[in-house]
Amino acid sequence: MSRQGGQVLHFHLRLFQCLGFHGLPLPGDGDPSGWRRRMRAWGLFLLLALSGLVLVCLFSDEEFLYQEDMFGRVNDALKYVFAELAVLAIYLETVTSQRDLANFWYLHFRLSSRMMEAGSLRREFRQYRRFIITLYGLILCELIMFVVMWWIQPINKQFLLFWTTYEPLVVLTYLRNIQFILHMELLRQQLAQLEQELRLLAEYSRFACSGTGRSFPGFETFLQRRLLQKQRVYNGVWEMYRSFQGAFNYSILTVLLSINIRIAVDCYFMYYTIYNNVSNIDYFLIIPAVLEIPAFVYASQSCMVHVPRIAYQLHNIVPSSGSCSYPDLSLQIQNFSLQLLHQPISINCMGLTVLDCSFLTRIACSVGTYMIYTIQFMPKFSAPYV
Amino acid sequence: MSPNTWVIEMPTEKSRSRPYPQRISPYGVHHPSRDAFTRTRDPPTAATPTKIVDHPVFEDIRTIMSVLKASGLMPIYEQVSDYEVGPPTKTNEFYSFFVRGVVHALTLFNIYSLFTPISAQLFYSYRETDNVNQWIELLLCILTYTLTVFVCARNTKSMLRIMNEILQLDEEVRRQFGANLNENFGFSVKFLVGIAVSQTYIIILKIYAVKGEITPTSYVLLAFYAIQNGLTATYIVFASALLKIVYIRFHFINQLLNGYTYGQQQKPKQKRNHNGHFRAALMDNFPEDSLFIYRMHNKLLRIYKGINDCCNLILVSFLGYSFYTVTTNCYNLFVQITAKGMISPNILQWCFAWLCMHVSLLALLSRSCGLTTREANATAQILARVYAKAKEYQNIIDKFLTKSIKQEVQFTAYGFFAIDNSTLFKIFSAVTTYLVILIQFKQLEDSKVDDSIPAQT
Amino acid sequence: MFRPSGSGLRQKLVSLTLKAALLGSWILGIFPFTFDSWTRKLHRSKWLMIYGVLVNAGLVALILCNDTEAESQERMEVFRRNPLAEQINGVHDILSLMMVSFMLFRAYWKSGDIERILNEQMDLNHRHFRHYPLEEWCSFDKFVLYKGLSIVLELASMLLLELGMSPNYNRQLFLGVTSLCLVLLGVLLGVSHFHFAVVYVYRYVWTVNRELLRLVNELAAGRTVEASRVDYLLSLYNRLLDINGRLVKVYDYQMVWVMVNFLSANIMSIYFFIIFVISLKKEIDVKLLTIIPQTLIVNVFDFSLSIAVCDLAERTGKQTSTILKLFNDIENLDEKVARSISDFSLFCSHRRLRFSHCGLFFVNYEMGFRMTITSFMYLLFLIQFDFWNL
Amino acid sequence: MPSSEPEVQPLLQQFQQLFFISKIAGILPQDLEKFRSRNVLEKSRSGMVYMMVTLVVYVMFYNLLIYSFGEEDRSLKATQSTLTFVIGLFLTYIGLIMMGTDQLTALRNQGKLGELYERIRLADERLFKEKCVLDNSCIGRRIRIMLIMTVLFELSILVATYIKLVDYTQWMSVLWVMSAVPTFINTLDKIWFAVSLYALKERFEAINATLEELVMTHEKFKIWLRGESDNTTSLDSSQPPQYDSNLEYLYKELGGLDLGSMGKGSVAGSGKNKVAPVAHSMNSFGESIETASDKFPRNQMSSNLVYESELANVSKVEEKLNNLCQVHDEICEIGKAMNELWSYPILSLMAYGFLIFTAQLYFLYCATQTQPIPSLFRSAKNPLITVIVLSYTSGKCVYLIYLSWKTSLASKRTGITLHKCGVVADDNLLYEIVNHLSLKLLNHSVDFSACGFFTLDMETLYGVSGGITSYLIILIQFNLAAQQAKEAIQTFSSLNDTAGLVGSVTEMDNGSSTLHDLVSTTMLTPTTG
Repeated sequence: MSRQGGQVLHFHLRLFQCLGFHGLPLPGDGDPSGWRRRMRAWGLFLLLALSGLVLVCLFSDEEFLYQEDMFGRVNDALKYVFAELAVLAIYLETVTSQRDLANFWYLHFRLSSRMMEAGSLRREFRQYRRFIITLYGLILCELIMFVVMWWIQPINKQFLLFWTTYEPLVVLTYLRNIQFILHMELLRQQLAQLEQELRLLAEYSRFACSGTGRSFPGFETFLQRRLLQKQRVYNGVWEMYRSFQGAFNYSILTVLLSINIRIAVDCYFMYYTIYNNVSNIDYFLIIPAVLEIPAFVYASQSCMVHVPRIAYQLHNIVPSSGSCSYPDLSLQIQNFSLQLLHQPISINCMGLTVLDCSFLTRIACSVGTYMIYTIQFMPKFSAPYV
Repeated sequence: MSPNTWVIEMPTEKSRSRPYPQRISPYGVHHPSRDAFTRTRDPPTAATPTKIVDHPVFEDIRTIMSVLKASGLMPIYEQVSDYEVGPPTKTNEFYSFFVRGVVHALTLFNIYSLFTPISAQLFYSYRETDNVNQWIELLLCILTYTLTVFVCARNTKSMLRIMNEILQLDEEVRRQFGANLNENFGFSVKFLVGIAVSQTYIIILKIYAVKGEITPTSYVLLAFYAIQNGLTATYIVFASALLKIVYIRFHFINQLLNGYTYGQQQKPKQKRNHNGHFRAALMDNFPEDSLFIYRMHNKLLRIYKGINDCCNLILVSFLGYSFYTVTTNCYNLFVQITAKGMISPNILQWCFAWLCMHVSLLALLSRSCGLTTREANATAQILARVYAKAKEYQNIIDKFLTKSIKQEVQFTAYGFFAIDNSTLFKIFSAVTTYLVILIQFKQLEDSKVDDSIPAQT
Repeated sequence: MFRPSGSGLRQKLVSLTLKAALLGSWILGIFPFTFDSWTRKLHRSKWLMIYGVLVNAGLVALILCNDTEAESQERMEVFRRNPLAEQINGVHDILSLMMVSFMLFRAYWKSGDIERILNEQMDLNHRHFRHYPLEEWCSFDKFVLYKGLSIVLELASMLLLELGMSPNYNRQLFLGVTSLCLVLLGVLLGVSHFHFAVVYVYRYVWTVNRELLRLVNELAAGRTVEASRVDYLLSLYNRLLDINGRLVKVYDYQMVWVMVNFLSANIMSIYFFIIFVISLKKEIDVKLLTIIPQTLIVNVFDFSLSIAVCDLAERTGKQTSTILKLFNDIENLDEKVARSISDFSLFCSHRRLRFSHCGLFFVNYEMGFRMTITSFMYLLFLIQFDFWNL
Repeated sequence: MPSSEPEVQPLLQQFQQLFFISKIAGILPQDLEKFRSRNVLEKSRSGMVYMMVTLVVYVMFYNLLIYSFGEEDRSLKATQSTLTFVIGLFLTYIGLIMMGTDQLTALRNQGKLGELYERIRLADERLFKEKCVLDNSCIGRRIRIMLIMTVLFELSILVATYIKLVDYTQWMSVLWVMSAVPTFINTLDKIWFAVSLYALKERFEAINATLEELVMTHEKFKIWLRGESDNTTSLDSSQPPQYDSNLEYLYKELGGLDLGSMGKGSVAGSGKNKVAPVAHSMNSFGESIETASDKFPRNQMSSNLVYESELANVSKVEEKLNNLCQVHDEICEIGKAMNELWSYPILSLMAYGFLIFTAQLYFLYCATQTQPIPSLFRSAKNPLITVIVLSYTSGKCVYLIYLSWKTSLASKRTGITLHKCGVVADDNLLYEIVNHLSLKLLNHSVDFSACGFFTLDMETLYGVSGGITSYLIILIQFNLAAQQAKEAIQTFSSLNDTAGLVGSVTEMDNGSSTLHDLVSTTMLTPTTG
């Protein structure tokens, strides 16, 4: 094993570094302070460049925005503004919240030393498969959409300008989203590992207590030690979760918001274009955006469902074997489960809403409501503008 | 049937088997003014099983009880002793049956006349939407009242059981602390008067609104309509009065527990009405007190659930009915206000009367439910404030706390939604939404009218 | 586990219903297991699966090839009046077809898990719950009976609808209707498997509750109880929750599909009715007045039943912790017993018996209430669009 | 406890200028002299009289303002759609209602306010006895910042509106100044609430910090016992050094936390946690310097037997933990009491925020469509002023919500740190204590709610924002419908069937979810699992 954390992880972290999302030096490159300074400068530079781009697009008399009528223009402006918001939040957060990120990675490497050492590349691929599938699948989807677009759509100047300027922002938000997914995936691995170990403990205790003589004298203290270690590990994982929240709170909000806004606006615009027989079909491009949010939510959900399972495995440990019972062990178990009660893992963007699957329904709902409201006065409303 | 209907026989027997030593209540020694169920006699002799006629049980909600009894919603129970009520006698039972039968017959007649032009003159319309609204409102009212009667007829026994449990609990409290739990339930009487007034007012408005000669059938219909509304409302008031009773009990044990909290231990100065020698003997009689409190808490929870089960369906239908009424009346108000020209004061008064009655009822219901629920859940929080050096005390405390993690009770309307203070808020925000949709309908009609005019010309 | 749990008529009916459901699903090939009575285990059989695939494919093909509901003139008028209705109808048809295929696919794909779950349930039943007296499961019996009744009613209402609405009777129609009904029966049975399993879980949890109550009563009567009984109950509860979780995970997609489908069916029927009666100013004849409402009522009944089952189980799970509270007021409780009780209650505070379909929503009365309001407003908006089209 | 009387300095000392200003503005009836002399809030009759007078004066002038600016409104009613008029009429008085609520509530609980701060002081003394020292200096800074921001906002809105939108030729226009009074008074009142809330949050965090310190010192003690000089524990010994060195470096640079105390690092990372170092304790209270300063070098030397006696012997720790939990509970109670005191003002503030936010945006829309709007909302005619007003109004509400959310988070964190203590020094007796206390802590609840109608946390914010958006859209839709109803539409009948067609398609996609959301937005319940 060449580097800590494996090559796949290293590669992708490097990728995020190049995008200016990951403001930390990687293992193996020296002069951390210099790295950090360079990272900061790079992030700020990107931020300024993109903001300048957006400002130009918004206020120049070139036809970046949709020209034919009012609605198209307003929609495109909305998209730009929210993408700009997202980019702003992303880079500012990268620059400011480096300490939480460092904390996260530190804890990750500290804890993952107990997980299986990923030796070969294939195993690493298997380890990070969810993340890799999401990343490359989404990128591929985006590319295919674009190719199809260029194919079908008769290209005019506005179209070209708009997409060449807007697409980078979109891609940035997507990649940031995928970075969240990577971090949550790491969290999930830790939790799954912990659950696995607890299950082993439970089975072992059951096995030892089922038979009469198998529980050797030091059995109770042994189990207690193990449980204690698990408690420490869970505490570490919880700290990881906290620093994840600290590292990514604003940008989660803004990225999800911008994607959401884009979906809503484009659905509406799709209806509008169909209804006015405007001949462009670039609303097909929202399909990857529609895929983004479920990917995020699925990752967070799969990471959140582990805590009750851990509690379940914990309570599977039998603190008493038929005749003799272990008060201290059950004490430890109670302590652990109280700790679990105190430290729930619920991924939420700044406490606004918990990002589990019910969030999906809520998003669909909100988009739907606003669609209905807007559509209901569409036929009257569009009359003056068309 | 859920298992925990046949469990709770156990603790009562135990408590009968082993009475506790007399102790001082957190409310202080009882002064005869706030005496629960017997007006003149003092507690020690109160537990005599002889039947006393002139000290009726539940006399603090006597008026509303009598109304409900007269209308056959409550059984006319016999009072066995001061702490027990028996099933009604044959004649009273027959009377209740008779009343219910009359009510159902009237309901049938009412529905029949709704679908026939007999009642045409009562329910005239301003525009067709309002007409539909009014019909639906009437049907809802009939449905609610019929449901109330049915449910009450079915729940007679459980109602008696709940009352008996409350009485037993009071007996225990009395035996332990000589405390008499009651407050004045003046609000029930006030609400009764208010309901009656608003109903009569509405009838009068209706009669004035009707053009032409009024047939006797429509008089009957109006009267019955008013009676239905009034009795449903009365039942709601009764339910909230019951909840208030439970709330007082919960509050009692919380106060009792509050005497042990560290705040009381530390503060030398008086806080909340505890008298001095109560804190002197602190903590050493904590164990049996805690046992008593836990048992009381379990029983109270059971009573709470029992009340909830009894008036589940009624609450649901009533909430739906009043929600609908509030919405339609707000809509009518809006129409009246924004209409150019024709603003009839009659309709305005009518809407206001309805709104006042229903909003006040909703507020009362949600408030009493919220209070009781909060008090029931507060026990664990107060217990968490009891700090004890000794290990066994800590175990006693842990025992309760462990079982009350994430186990908040709720007063639900048939599991559909929880009823507490926030319910009022939700209902009103829902009213706004539906109002918006209704107004949209109205505007659609108007715009259609506008379109049709140029189309014809 | 299907044997009659008692001697009374109701128990006989229950066992009859269960057997009928089992038999029907065997015949329709959606229950691809064979029961080995010696080892008391289910085994998955390839042949049954293939048979089921063939049967259902044939049925679907039959439906598609002679679908005659197009030329019923009421529908035509409705569609002529507003095209939205036609689109909704088309979407709904496609949706339901996809639902059928998806359900079968899921049932075969997950059959391994289903087999394991059922085996474990039978094992639990045989090893632990057999010894408990089996009299007063009134709500268990009630729900099983209701479920069977609802299936029968669904079929009847489907027949009534198809035969009543169609103008001309011919062979093709009968073929289509019968195949349609068979497919519907398959879907209903597939759903009912889940509900039966849930009802069984409910019954076991109920038994655990009752055992806990018995312990409380013994303690209250002054007798002593050894802690191992509590631990035993805890382990049973554990396993039940585990089974429940796996069960929900296997069935959640189907259940979501079916719920959405039935809900939309309800709304659609109301919608058509309203268009037809009110805004089309048709005179209401008896046929119409009987057919559409009865389908509606039956649908609502089935839907509410499917919610009520889950809610019942959930409430029973809640009762466990309330029963645990009863251990509070027992003085001089044994150390071990107290410890195991507190373990139990901690476990209850962590996990409880809930049915959440792919994390989207929990199935209980609250959700049902929300869905009702939702569908009502949906109806409102549809009618609003109908107004637009005037 | 008179001994510790001089050491702990009451919180109210920081409130000097705030109290002075609000006394002048007539928000608090309490006695000025007593406050200045002994930092206590006591009820005074003259203050009450003064307040009543101010209240009456405000109401009178405000009505005068409405009247004098209202004549174009009366002419408005004919032209404009009735809905806008009704909304405007209703919105005109909500500010006044809010101000009245604030002042009357302040009158009602003038006695209780003093008790509240007295309780806070007692809690501080107990905290100080537990050697967890916290400084109130930053609270004073906060108050000043808030005051300055309030004045800035108010002045900018007022002046900008006055100059741009009010014709200041006629002398009546001077009355426009009155339009700023209700919001100003309300903001001052809310500053009291916010700062006290912040103080509570600091108390919680001080408790957490002391627990964390226990943990850290014990870790150091154990490391020292193990005789390891470097800080690498057994868990991360297997890593290649260079990564560790990187991150070690990062930690040194990013604010000096080391392996023992991950939690402390992350807490300090959130940057709000102040266990008083010497400097603070110096400006905070006088004699406590030597206690602090003889307490402080202990932290420096990584190991000695003092720490052994901290977490190693159970009895002392039990005493300390017990006291900390009691203080925690006491602070929770104070929070509840505070919520009680301010419940109606907060409710009115939230209603005001919701309505004004929606109305301002709606009138902005109306102004862009060049429709007449009520004259009190003339600030909506200028987008820039609108932005300022919106940020001011929403800033108030959101900051309160955010602060209460943070406070409840801090209070929940105590249990976690408590468990850390238990885990670090694993000892069965300590485990029993920790279980007992954490059970207690699970039952301590600080949730701030507005009269029990809704709790003040971020989820409410989510629901409220959804509500604002939907109602805004509905209003605009009404407005459009009204506009359309004015002008005759011929194309309507030809358009609508296609509209129905395509509309139906799109509506089919998200229909069923839509209405669910309608319900869930109107019932402000984020669907709780």
